[in-house]
Amino acid sequence: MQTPVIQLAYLASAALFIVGLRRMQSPATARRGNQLAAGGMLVAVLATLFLYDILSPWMMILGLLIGGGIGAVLARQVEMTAMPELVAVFNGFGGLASALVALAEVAQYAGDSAILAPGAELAAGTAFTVVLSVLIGMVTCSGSFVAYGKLSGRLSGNPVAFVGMRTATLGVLGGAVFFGGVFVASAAAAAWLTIPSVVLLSLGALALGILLVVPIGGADMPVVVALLNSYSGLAAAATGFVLGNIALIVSGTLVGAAGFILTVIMCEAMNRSLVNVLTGGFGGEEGAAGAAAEAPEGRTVGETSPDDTAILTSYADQVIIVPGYGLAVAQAQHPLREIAELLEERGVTVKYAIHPVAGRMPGHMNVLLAEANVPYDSLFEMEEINGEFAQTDVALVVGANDVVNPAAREPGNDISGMPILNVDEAQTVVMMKRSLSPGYSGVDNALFYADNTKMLFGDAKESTDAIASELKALGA
Amino acid sequence: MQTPVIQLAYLASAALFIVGLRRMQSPATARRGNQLAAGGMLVAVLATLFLYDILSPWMMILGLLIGGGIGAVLARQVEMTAMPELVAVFNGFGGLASALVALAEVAQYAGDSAILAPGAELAAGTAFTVVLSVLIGMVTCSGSFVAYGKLSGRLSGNPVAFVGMRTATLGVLGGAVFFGGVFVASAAAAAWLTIPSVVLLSLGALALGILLVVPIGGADMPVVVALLNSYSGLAAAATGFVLGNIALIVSGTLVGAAGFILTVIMCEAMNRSLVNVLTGGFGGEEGAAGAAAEAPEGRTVGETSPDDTAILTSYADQVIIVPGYGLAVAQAQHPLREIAELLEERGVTVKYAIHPVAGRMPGHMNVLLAEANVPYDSLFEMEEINGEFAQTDVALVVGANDVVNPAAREPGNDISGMPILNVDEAQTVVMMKRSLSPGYSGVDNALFYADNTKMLFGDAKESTDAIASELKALGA
Amino acid sequence: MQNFIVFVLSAFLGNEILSKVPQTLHTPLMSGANAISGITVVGALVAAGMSGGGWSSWLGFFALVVATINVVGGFLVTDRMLQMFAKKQRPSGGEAEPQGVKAGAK
Amino acid sequence: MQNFIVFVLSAFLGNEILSKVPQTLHTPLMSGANAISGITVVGALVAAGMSGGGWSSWLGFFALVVATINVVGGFLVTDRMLQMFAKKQRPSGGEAEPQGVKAGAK
Ligand SMILES: NC(=O)c1ccc[n+]([C@@H]2O[C@H](COP(=O)([O-])OP(=O)(O)OC[C@H]3O[C@@H](n4cnc5c(N)ncnc54)[C@H](OP(=O)(O)O)[C@@H]3O)[C@@H](O)[C@H]2O)c1
Ligand SMILES: NC(=O)c1ccc[n+]([C@@H]2O[C@H](COP(=O)([O-])OP(=O)(O)OC[C@H]3O[C@@H](n4cnc5c(N)ncnc54)[C@H](OP(=O)(O)O)[C@@H]3O)[C@@H](O)[C@H]2O)c1
Repeated sequence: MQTPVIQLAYLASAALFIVGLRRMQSPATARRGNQLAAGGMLVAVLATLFLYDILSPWMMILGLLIGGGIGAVLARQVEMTAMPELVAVFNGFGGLASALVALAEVAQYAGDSAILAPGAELAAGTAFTVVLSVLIGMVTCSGSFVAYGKLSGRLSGNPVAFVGMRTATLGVLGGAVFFGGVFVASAAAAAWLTIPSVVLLSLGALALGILLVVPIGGADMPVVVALLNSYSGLAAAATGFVLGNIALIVSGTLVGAAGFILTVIMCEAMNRSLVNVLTGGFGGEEGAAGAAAEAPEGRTVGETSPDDTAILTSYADQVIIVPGYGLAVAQAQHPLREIAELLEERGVTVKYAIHPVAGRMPGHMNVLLAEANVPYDSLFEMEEINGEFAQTDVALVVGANDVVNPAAREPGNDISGMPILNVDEAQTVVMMKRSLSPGYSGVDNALFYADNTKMLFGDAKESTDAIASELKALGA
Repeated sequence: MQTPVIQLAYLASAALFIVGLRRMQSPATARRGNQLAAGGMLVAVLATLFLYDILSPWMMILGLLIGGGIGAVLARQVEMTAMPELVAVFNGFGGLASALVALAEVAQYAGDSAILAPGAELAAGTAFTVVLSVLIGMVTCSGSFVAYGKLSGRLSGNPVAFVGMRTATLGVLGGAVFFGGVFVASAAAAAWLTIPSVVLLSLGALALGILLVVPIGGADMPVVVALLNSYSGLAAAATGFVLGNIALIVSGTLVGAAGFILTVIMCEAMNRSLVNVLTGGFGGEEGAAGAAAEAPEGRTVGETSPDDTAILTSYADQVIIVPGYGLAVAQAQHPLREIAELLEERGVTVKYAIHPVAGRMPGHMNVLLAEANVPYDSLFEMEEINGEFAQTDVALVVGANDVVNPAAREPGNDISGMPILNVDEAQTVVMMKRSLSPGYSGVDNALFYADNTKMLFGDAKESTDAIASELKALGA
Repeated sequence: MQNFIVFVLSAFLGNEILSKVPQTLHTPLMSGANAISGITVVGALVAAGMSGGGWSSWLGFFALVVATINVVGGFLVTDRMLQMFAKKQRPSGGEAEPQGVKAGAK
Repeated sequence: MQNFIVFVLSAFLGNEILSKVPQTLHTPLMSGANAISGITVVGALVAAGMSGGGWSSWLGFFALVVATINVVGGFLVTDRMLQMFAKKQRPSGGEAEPQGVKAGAK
């Protein structure tokens, strides 16, 4: 039973989550905030373990240890660039857990045990929340694992589509809803239908998650992960309704809001609607852009070398570095920071311009650069720095493409209307990338052929290493 | 009974309050926000009138019309300068209403009626919330009316104190708590004690409100009003607990938070602790400062005239206007705006510097200047403009004193540490006030005797009128 | 208990929303919030309208009148103040910078 | 109904708090929020711990393990990320400007 003391403990843990999330509003307090939230979780778990009449506490502790161990290993080992994948995996586990809890509640009702938990008798209202919990939780689970596969490259990043796919998706959705309805009805009237219907509901929801995410291109996965994050929160909240548990309702809803806000922010920054993202087919097709990898007729590409770039930048007054997804792929953040430091020693002002959707996750560049010890106060958001390019000698574009593509200013293409960094206003633009292939949107980039652009072909890590050693040589 | 539909309506009204208050975050949306909040109130009232089984709806509508009529007349007639008073009055009414509702609940329980409302049987928990509601509500009521008296000048603004006052206050508080306890106990055990104890509790609470506010100086009343505003919200929330009414709990708590935040902000801006304000004795003594109204030995005061001020300002590049409480008293905002416009026509840059505690209420100056049609974008907050005084030709201080008093930069006086507007850095300071008496804090102002200060004695309205007509004459 | 949870959440929410109100709007905020505290009018309606007469009925009726003064007066006077804010745009820069809130932006 | 009210208030609160998180911190926010969604571990404890055995017990236990992975892994990885943010202060201006958040401040 939930005694008032337990309820107070849950309220305290919800309050800790709230205070913790509040501290996420500033990098200076964010770490403490995360720790407070973890403390909230501890309070909730301990209160449940010791204040509820848990029948098998050792078993529970074993479960906590196993899960905690696996989680800790995963968290320790992950590369910073693989963050999106890991979040997707955790997310899938969260959704799965919520669905399983609801299923366990049903199993109890179904009478495989003599001891009924409070509320184990399924009223129609509870049955409805069970359906919500299972449906959302299972969709989150399978969807997250597909997203993981695409992000990590284990599944093809291409949007997968087959004839009749949309029909199939609608069919599966219809089926899941139908079995959900049967489940709710059976809870009151036909108990023998309960278990089969909820099993079919679960399977349907799992299939639905796959069908929903598979058609979306790999590059849109971060949006999908944020949305699934929101779902996993909602699944927890739904489970909270099932159990009448305030901690789950409050925290789940907070997470739901967080995921939703991130989704919206990402869509806005890409200037696409959520529907457009989810109905998919956008991006991912890395090979398809091969055609553009040669300079088109009549347009020439200016090339440069690491050595020339080193000299160019070392005589500049101000250099703005524009990092992009390629930086993350190449893991070039450390040599890049070294370049910045060497330039600053020579009296060059170095700033980083962070586009809101640079990379593949919101804030992705910030995490990478923070890992490389780049100080915050040289990072600038788009609106802050866009006016400065005109007074800048060199814009160093490192593995970024869409976020500097002037095509966004013209109508009629996939990135039309997306705000971009005005690197083309700088005196010289140096673009480090491996080829002339377009970025994730697949839109060709006129900047490659601009008079003031110099391409520095090659892997970003190699190029930046070479520039750094040249700068060191210059300095000596 | 509260049907689910009513509860939904209450939730909707709470949501409207939340959304409405959110819109208060920007002047552009604030009016709409206030209207949304009013809409929320309408929803709650209509839901109660038509969905509850109200026995005498016509009577209720009559009550609404009477109250609404009085409120509308008061709201239409008030002068903008009298805003603090009016808020105090309304606040008192709000607190009173909450207490009365709790009392009505008790009267019902006491059995003067055959029809018991749900929850009319007083459980100990409910009885406790009744005590809270009556205590907070009645303190709010009498406290607010004393504050009104002091603000409007009907009561002396001086802090009133008599020997043994603190003891008396503690005694009354103890008595009120005692009768509250008796009430809670009697609700279960000795019904005949219920009514007498709650009546004594009410009277004690009323006396307590008076005793708490009387010793506080008139100039601290705005802080008191904000705090009482917070109380009136808490009283409503307590009544919500009594009635199990979600609309009251949510909205009351929101108001409680609003009042509390405003209180804290005001105290911070004055650099005083809340305890210091509430234990009182500060300010208000207008006459006591008379001693300082003569220039002290060896210090001379530079005087100027409206005509000279007009000429001085019309040849300036930049003029910063610093309005203060005296502007509100003199109602000089309209001629002041005229001066600003005339100067701007002559090519002078005119800015207003708004100190956070200028006037007698937070945002007081903004309301006054808005009333006079001063455009927002010439209003600047302290931190924004403080750096600019050094490049300013004339600082025009209109009825402000404490907020420009350099004594705040030195330790050991009542305003030490309060951030001030650095008018003394301007080339010339013109101070319009009637005498050399100090501002509300009673701290003497060395600025009067500074070399670059010119005093323009007289009522601010008359002085500004004179300057405006001189400027017009100059322009012709 | 549930009511208490609602109370705590509302307090967090109020703190979150209201600490972002700019100083410019503190006076209207104060009077607007004050009007909202008149929500107790709902309680008055219940108290006055549900009882068959006698003391509780009169107490409720009086509470109703007094609370309505608070509500109607509070919203109207707030509206009066905010109306003055709303119309205020420097005619020149008004269009280009639709918010025009200098002193308000922290 | 009460639960629904709590839900609505939490949604408002979440919206209020989270829309103020600067872009810089969106990745840690995402993983931190994700860890919080592992609160379902509490549900798993109840489900697994309250039943006497059989299916519901195993389902609950599996849910417990999986939810704990989410919780522990999520908080740890977020901490790892934020640790990198925390130590980052330009040695020169570090002391004077303790927040030092340029790119973060909107
Ligand atoms: N941040 C988010 O939240 C988010 C979420 C979803 C989608 N997106 C999308 O992601 C895109 C981000 O823009 P972006 O400019 O950062 O990236 P981008 O447009 O995807 O371009 C990245 C570029 O990096 C280059 N690159 C790849 N690997 C490299 C390596 N090892 N060394 C050097 N260069 C390498 C690629 O060119 P080569 O192949 O020629 O080397 C590619 O053109 C936007 O279109 C945005 O809408 C972002
Ligand atoms: N804003 C708030 O929220 C708030 C709340 C509580 C307390 N306070 C306190 O109020 C003070 C506000 O500072 P302040 O500089 O605005 O005001 P102040 O320090 O009170 O000074 C106002 C000055 O105006 C002059 N004055 C009065 N009537 C006048 C008239 N008709 N014509 C011309 N001048 C007139 C007075 O001098 P003469 O008598 O010589 O004319 C007085 O020195 C601060 O100390 C603050 O802490 C503010």
